[in-house]
Amino acid sequence: MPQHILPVSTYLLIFAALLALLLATVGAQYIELGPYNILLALTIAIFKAVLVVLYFMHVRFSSRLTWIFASAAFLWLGILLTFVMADYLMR
Amino acid sequence: MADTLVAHQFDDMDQQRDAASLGMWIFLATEVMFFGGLFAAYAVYRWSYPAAFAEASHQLNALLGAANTAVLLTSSLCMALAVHAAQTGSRRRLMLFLALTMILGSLFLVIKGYEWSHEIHLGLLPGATFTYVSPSPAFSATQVEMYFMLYFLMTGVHGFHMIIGLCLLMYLMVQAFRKRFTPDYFAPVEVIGLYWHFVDVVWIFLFPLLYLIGSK
Amino acid sequence: MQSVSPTAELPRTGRVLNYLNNGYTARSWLLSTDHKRVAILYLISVTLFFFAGGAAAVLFRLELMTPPGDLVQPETYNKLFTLHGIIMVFFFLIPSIPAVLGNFLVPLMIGARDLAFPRLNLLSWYVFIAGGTLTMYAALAGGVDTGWTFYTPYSSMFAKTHVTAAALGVFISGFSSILTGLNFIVTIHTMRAPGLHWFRLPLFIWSIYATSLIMVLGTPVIAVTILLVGIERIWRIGIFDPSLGGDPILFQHLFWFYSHPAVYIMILPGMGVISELITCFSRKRIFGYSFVAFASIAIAVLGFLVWGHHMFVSGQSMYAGMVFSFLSFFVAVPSAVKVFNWTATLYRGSILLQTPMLYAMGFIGLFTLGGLTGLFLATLAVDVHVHDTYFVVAHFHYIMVGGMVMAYLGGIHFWWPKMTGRMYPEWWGRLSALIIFVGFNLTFFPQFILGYVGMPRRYYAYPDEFQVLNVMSSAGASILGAGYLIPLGYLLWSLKYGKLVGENPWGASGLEWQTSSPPPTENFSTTPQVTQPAYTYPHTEELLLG
Amino acid sequence: MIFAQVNFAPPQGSSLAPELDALFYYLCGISGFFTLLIAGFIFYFALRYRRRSGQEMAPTVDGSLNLELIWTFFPFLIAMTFFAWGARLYITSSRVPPDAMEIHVVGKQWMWNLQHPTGQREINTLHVPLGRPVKLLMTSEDVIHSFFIPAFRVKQDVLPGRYTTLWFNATAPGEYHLFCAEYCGTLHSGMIGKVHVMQPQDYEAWLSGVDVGEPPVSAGERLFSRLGCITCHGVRGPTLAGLYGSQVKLANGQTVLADENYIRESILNPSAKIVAGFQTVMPTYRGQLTEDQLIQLVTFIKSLQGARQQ
Ligand code: HEA
Ligand code: HEA
Ligand code: HEC
Ligand code: CUA
Ligand SMILES: [Cu+2]
Repeated sequence: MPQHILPVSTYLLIFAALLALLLATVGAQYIELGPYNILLALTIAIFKAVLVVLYFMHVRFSSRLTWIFASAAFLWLGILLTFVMADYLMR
Repeated sequence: MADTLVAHQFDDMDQQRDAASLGMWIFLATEVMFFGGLFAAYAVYRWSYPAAFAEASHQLNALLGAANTAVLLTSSLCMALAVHAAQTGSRRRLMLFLALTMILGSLFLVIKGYEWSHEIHLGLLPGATFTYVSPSPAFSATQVEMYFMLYFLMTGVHGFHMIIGLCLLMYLMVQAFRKRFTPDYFAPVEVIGLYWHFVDVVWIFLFPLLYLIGSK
Repeated sequence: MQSVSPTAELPRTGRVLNYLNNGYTARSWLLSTDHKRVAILYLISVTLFFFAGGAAAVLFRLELMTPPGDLVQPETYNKLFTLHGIIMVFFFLIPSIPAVLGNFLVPLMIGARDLAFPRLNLLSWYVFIAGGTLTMYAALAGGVDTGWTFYTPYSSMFAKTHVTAAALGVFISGFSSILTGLNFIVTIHTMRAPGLHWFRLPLFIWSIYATSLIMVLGTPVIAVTILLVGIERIWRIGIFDPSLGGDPILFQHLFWFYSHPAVYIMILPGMGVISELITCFSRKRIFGYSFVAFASIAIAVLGFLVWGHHMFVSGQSMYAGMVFSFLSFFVAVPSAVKVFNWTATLYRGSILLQTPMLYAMGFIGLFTLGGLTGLFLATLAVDVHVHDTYFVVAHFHYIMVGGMVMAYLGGIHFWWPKMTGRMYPEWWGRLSALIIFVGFNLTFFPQFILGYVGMPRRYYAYPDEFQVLNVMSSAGASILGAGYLIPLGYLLWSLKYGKLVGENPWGASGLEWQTSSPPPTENFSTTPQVTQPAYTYPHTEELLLG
Repeated sequence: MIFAQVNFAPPQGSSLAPELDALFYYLCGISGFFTLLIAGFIFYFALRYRRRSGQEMAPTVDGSLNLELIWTFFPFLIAMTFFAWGARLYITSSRVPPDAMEIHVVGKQWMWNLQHPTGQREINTLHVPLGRPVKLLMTSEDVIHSFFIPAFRVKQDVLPGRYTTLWFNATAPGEYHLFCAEYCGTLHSGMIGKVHVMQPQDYEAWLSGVDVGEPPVSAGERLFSRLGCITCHGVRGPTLAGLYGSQVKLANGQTVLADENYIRESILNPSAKIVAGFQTVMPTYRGQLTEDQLIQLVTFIKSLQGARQQ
């Protein structure tokens, strides 16, 4: 497997982005959006997670197999949450 | 020298490395599903008891939570840099960043521990020690207790993972000290790094879900 | 037995080192990381569990001979079927083919020296034994009476038996399953012999791969679920009990999220075995290789979308019920594809009815009937009537006993010469296959009728009019039990007295047949090169169909 | 002959039963067909192509796309007929006719308590009139049970903390089994009883012969004032007349159907769904009411007629 070495600056950039998103999460709490607050918070969290997974965990530069397993995990989590919540929302 | 590091069942170093990294990814997938069960329970009850959950979450110290998130993100950065150091074969930087990762990880646990002890002191630990009385007729203490049970369970399981992670980092530290890693062989650093980042990712979701319910 | 092998040759009389005679001490077994030795450890343990679970079945089938509860106390009865279900599912059927045949064969079939993580493999056996011991302790210390499904709030708040210990046992054994699955996936991805690309793999490997996916993605969920039950039970903190603000239906969702896919853990490996047996004993390539291969993956994936069909009358939303019912029928399609392809493989084959083949044929028929009755259950209105009756019991025994146990026995017979270097006695093999088939149908077919007429499951006493069918079922069970004891006897006998065999007594294809029987510890003296698709037998002509 | 005493099908006691049996036999037919088809082919091939010599070889048949498509598509099509028919019956059997007579069921380890609308109570037996839709409103005091009448082809889990419903229209007089179908502990198999289907006049006669308790509606009315509900509702709280069956607008903008579970939840967990325009002042009554009392309150609220005002 070929080695892919990222420059340190990339890591620092991603880190800065993560901190900015953290501030955004906290800041978003002070905006009254009703039920959308949680959606916003989760969207930001997903962004953060994607950054960590793609760069810190090198998935962006990994084999397709790694992509598949990394996304399968979240897909399956999605199945669990969607179907369970669907039952509650449709009752 | 490379040969002794390849276990007998593998043909070469590359195969061994691929296996280790794939193995860790699959393990992380199982971890996602393990936390997934807890997230499902959380989703259902938050949906059922919105008021109680919002109220309960206000008992937490969101500032500390945010600070802890920053700590963990920084430790993740350090871990990434440690892997980078291993890739480039700089043993001193590797050890430095491993140490920083561990220090930040421990700091996280200390802060979390402080929060926990404070919450337990306030009588928020579910079970016999739960003394919370609902201030509003609109929801019951049981529902708040439900939140705290999820809170303690999720942060507890997460903290448990952190402790395991710290042990693994310690192991890496020893190995690095013994000069086991070279730019050709550092799979353990990489694989344990994956684990550490994953623990970080879990917290990225736990923080808004647990600390930030309902707007301020 | 007529000689079936064109290539059979007796091994040299001098002692050849193989995995069996490579050390005799307990230590050389208990600390061995050789996948073949670990497989044997599993073989012994799951056999013990099978007979323990079977003994419980013998006892409660005796109780069910007469309508009133007269043999045991109701509580005892409940403990018996719970123990039976837990042992059979978690400690026999789930590990059966994957952990025994899978461990033994995966490296051999793909031309590797061992699994990717041999020590993890041994660890998973210890974890399994730890879980099993704890569960058996719970059983002996007073039993568990929740049913294998651990439904809340009964299990978490009301049952007065050893639920926590048993649940912990299941929890622990789950990790064994996860580790095994992880090991297989990594091994299959990274350790195939040169030239062995995906579409040259034996179908057994495909099915084990699909099974491993389920183990890895599903098992963690049952683990947390059990953890939550434990917490509610020990600390009385609400999570599933409505009186504490919880919702029991959530438990059912989480439980079946794992346990429905788990039923495919309990059939896919069997399907893989059948593909091997059918091809070998008709000396022919499988019909529609890629369809059979992808069907395994399709079953594994679709299997995660249908769990709510266990909950049609549970009080889940009516619409959710309809969605789950609809999706359930999708799983039927890849299963049907497999059945049809196996049947078509027989067409113009060169068919030999040795014991393993008899089991394979039994499997196809019984699995078909079991699967089709699964469709009855997936049909909403019908399930409302037959849910939690003996119809369900009959359905799953047709698949699990008629299907998977048959496949397991077929596989054990087929690879027995490879595992031990000795042949089992063929005549006895066929006889017991026949007895098992007859006993099985007599035990479980009447239960379909019982269920449709309305006899609920988990009943220790029942109205008089159900007696005749119950007596038939109990009679069948005793035939079945005897049928299982015969192979136990002759397989043990053959260890010492069985005929010695060469590398490939069946004239089968597949890398595992290219090394000596029993294989040496390192499996192959040189890493094999693969140049042909799976199941390449010498053939007469190319035959093209539409 | 011993089989003379074996039933191969349960009696048909309700309007649903013949319809369900038709579907069931359709499934049996298809399943029988496929099982025999597969078994037939296997036996035929096994005999026709059995190996005659050790050296015999078979031709290579790699597969056939057409056949694969056929046996993917047709089973799917057939399966969809199962789904459609099953779903149709399921929907009809879930929709309770509005004129159904309502009987209350409270399950507990290990008995069934039933109460008729006029107040008569029974244990483990249920008397119902012929030819009239009957709705059961059910809940449990402890664990999950399941109300199962094979002759009517109906079954529904009975849950603690919630209401579930079930309905049937009995069509043949007689005595039928009542079973608890969800495992509920030691005497699960003892949680059984009988359903008596009677001619309407016999049913009336039976009713008048039984000790009449207080009908649930009036018991509920007394509770309503005794618990102080009356002090708020109509003043600080919404009026409850016409509530049952209406669509309630909630403070968060959603609307929900006010069924029994909604009313129950409003009493036990008022904050879960706040009615638009009101404050969360209503106290929770969790833990203060028995299941019986709750049912009485719900029945009383359901009985309040009037135009819904919100
Ligand atoms: C190995 C185990 C196994 C397998 C493989 C299956 C396979 C299937 N099961 Fe089964 N099931 C169980 C084990 C299994 N089941 C157990 C243990 C329970 C009870 C749990 C408990 O409550 O204790 C259960 C319960 C159960 C229920 C709940 C019943 C209830 O409690 O009310 C349902 C409902 O839909 C169901 C459906 C199915 C279906 C649709 C399949 C399908 O995958 C079957 C697909 C196969 C075929 C369809 C046959 C082949 C097809 C042909 C030959 C061609 C003809 C095809 C067509 C015309 C479509 N099963
Ligand atoms: C892999 C799964 C598996 C297997 C192999 C079996 C095997 C058998 N099962 Fe099992 N069964 C389940 C899985 C399985 N079962 C599950 C999951 C349940 C649901 C549990 C629940 O409701 O929670 C169940 C429930 C169940 C019931 C319903 C109980 C009830 O609801 O009240 C019945 C009833 O007949 C039954 C019968 C049998 C029989 C006769 C066998 C036979 O095949 C067994 C044959 C084997 C033997 C007979 C052993 C031979 C050994 C001897 C002869 C030695 C005897 C020694 C002494 C007596 C000391 N089983
Ligand atoms: C302190 C005042 C108060 C008391 C006492 C009270 N309620 Fe309420 N109730 C309210 C208010 C305010 C609402 C509307 C807000 C909400 O949904 O919580 C309400 C809502 C309801 C609803 C939902 C009505 C709708 O329009 O959707 C029901 C049903 C109900 N109450 C029943 C009861 C019963 C039964 C009792 C007594 C056991 C009771 N209430 C006691 C104030 C009260
Ligand atoms: Cu009540 Cu079973
Ligand atoms: Cu299922």
